[in-house]
Amino acid sequence: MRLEDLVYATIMLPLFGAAIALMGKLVHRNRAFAKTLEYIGAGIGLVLPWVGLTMLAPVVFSGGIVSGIVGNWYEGVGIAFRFDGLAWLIQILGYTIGLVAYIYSLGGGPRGPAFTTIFLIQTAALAATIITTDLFNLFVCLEVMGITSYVLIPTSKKPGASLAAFSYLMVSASAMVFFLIGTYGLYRLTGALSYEGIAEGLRTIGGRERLVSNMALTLLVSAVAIRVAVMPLYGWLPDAHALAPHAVSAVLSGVLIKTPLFALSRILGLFSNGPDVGHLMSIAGGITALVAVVIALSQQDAKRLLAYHSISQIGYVVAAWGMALQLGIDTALGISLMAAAYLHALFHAIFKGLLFLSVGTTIDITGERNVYALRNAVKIMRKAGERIPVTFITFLIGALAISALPPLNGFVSKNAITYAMKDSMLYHLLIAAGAGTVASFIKLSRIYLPGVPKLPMQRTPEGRRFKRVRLPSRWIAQITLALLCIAGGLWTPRLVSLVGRLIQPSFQGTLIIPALYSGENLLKTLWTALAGVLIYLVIQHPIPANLLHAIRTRPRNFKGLFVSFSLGTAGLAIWLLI
Amino acid sequence: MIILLLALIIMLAIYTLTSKDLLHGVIAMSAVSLICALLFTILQAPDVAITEAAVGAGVSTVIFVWALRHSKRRDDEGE
Amino acid sequence: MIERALLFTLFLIGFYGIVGKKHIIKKIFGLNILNNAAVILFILEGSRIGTDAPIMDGQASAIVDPVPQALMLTAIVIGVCITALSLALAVHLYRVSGSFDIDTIRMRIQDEA
Amino acid sequence: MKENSKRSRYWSRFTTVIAIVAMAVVLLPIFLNDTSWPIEARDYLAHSGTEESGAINLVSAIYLGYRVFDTFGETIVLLVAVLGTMGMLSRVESLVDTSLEEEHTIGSVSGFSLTNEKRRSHALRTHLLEVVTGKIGPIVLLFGFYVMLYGHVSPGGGFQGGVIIASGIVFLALGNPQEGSSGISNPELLVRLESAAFLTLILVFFSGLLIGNGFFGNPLAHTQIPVGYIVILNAVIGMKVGTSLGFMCIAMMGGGS
Repeated sequence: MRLEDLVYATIMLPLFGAAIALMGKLVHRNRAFAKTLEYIGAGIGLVLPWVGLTMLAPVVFSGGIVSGIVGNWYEGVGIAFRFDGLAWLIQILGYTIGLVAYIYSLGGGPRGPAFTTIFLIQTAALAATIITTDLFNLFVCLEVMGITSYVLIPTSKKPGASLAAFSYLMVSASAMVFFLIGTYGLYRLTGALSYEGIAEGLRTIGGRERLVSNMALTLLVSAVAIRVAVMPLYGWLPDAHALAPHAVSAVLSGVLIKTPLFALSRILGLFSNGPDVGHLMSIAGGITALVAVVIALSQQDAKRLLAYHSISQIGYVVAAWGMALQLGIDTALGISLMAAAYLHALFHAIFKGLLFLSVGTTIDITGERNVYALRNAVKIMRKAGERIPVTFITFLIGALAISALPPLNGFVSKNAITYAMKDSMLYHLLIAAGAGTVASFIKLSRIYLPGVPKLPMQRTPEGRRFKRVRLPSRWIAQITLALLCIAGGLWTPRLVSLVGRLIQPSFQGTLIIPALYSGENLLKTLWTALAGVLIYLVIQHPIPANLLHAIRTRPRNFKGLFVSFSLGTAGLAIWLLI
Repeated sequence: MIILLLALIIMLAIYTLTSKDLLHGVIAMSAVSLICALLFTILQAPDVAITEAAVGAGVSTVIFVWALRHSKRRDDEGE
Repeated sequence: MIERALLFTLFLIGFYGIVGKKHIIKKIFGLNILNNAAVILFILEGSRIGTDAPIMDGQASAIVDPVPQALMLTAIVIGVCITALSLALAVHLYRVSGSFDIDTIRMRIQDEA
Repeated sequence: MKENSKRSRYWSRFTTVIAIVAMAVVLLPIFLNDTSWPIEARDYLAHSGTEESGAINLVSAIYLGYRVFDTFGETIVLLVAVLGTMGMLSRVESLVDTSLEEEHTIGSVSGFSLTNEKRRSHALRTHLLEVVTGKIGPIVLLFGFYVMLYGHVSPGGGFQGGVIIASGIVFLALGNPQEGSSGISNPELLVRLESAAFLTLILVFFSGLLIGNGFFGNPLAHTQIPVGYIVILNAVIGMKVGTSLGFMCIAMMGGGS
């Protein structure tokens, strides 16, 4: 069993599982057999790749890189791939959230062999995007990842979901055509499609073609940046993540906006002006973190508030990732920043998935999504058959994790990022965003605590206050994510150096490990928490409340997505020229 | 010859976007696909020509007509 | 040189169709034109270096570059799949909101949710 | 109000122009760049493409041999698009005749059987159409199989053949009398064929493992007929594309059965 087969096994197994689940559609006469086929397919697709990843672990930890051509064809034409530490880490991220979200969907989310097939194909596409080092293959993987999410979003039967899926589809499909034009530009200059071929071709080109390669790079970066929802290009994300089914929105905001980012870091390694792009992206990431938190504070719909938080947290990740590229992946600070960026991406996927799932269960039971209209949800859920308030506890762990409080994983990764970018302008942006996060999660946790709601609560159709919902599999998913949050928090000091070694095996120096529990650090966390509470009290006051109301009801039209896309692309192009 | 075909494609594309009746737009779209297929045969790309003709003109026209049958043909909102 | 300029205008027409038009079926037309323009660009430039089709049946001397042709097979089929899905979504949106204008759809769906 | 709408229209027209000009600035250098087209890949393929993959038609040698992973991704995109469209289709139909809303399944694609589909009177089913398509159907089907199976020699291959087979199936569905949709245009059979084809496609890719050439390698590489791999792939992809598109078109026509 050669290593290349093991690497591609992690992609082919979910597709094999999807094929078996599709056979479930074949025998939809007797439900039992179709159900077993579906579960076998899901088992193969989501559990077996873990075996492959553990077998690959020793190779990757010893700094080995598995690379070559798919199917041993000729390297000039074939598809090159490269499986290294970064790819292993991202596949761990993808399969964790995929497995947990699928377990949750058994309880609440959409069902049916078609859903399982498309969910497994999405997980396979996520895994394939990170290991490919071929430009056109990246195009195909991003298209597969995109089309699975366009199909999965409207399965939540809400009319708004079709509109959200349509806007997401139009923006990403047109961005992908620009990606194709970028590939054309690079193929014409260098005659190769694989990253190494392009990099070596670009070294020998003259002055005028330098402009063309910059423009082609701009198109590639902006087409991928749309899926990462950085500052100017995030318009499609709130509707798509808020209106998708709970299991799908956990995967969407947990994994689907991070894999393209780390696939992009492979492309940017090729170009001589990669660091400039990293610099601009880190600035955009910092601004995203702050602005998205302010908009999140103004939201009424619980899931839309969480969606805006995904944008602000991805702003954190992009800021750290951009600065890491700017400083170069071979310097101590660069590696520790990239490691911090990956850690925050992983931990954000875990606690954001946890928040989406627990808030989702609450919404399903109480039937109410409005943050101002829902109060003492714990009592309602107890009547709905949840003796011990599992959902409330898991929600609390997720909320504490995202507002970076000591024992949990959010604290570690956010401090790793802010510690590494000590005195730069981004540092202050991210600290302010942290305070805003604390404020908005106090607001969101109000739905569980007893209190008098501002707006009347809609009756569930049966007139009673709650709806029967299958809890056990939802609990399993929520509890596993909560345990991961706590484990991430406690076990992390060694994790940072481990991730650093995986990202850059050839680096012998010591990484910059944040002194997590030092007095100065704890004081800073206390200050951000107090600032958060202060902000929360301030927005109760009418004047800021009206301001927030104005932010929430600002006119958002479809064309704005494209105008911001083209202006963002032009901005990046001008940035590369000066 | 190629320039002539490209100019024809551009005119048809402009017509699809400005025509009030969507069915005329769909017919113009399949005409664009057909001319693309013709262009590809001239450019020595027979595989792509068959794909463009079969997949581009064939299937997408069927889907567009189905979409129009399920909704309204007139584009009366106007600009 | 002129062909590329014409393709450039075709590309901008497609992009205008997506951005400028309010009618969602027109937007899907624009997306289709955009995809077609990218495919023609690849094939047109790929065929500059040869005179014969890439079928190696003995007498093909200077063949055309087959790599962009193979890539464009994939791009055309992906474009058609995206069009099919967007049309299904557009018809669903029409059924739900009764109009094809993107802003009225957003308004009608907003106050309904 | 009049002033406001005129101003807002002027503003939206202005932003459209800005967006297009911004994109034009970025795209222009790439379109106007005329460095000579690279010839290394073409020379290698012209020289040794045929005996490595066995196919005379170099384009199908590339997209079913060297870059078969892209084609695999493309078949998956087609599969997901058809599943998504079918899901949407049944919801659009259910919005029309508000049938029972199936709880949370993806538009009850699994339960989507055309038998309970409300039969709609077919205005388009004139007698002339029925006779003509009935006769042409088999011929188109035969041509589709030819294009599919001869992909490695003459231009054509999996996708093109599949689409022609799909149109052949639609002709047969249109052509036969309304009561029974016998033969190949029966939707149940098409769904089964599609799932079976997808499973065999994956098994073919697994077969590359047998001789250690990796997942997408050519299992018959060292035998005398390396082109067998491409023919098998053409056939399986053709069946998959043909059945799924045929099934979608029949469902779109309001159900043949």
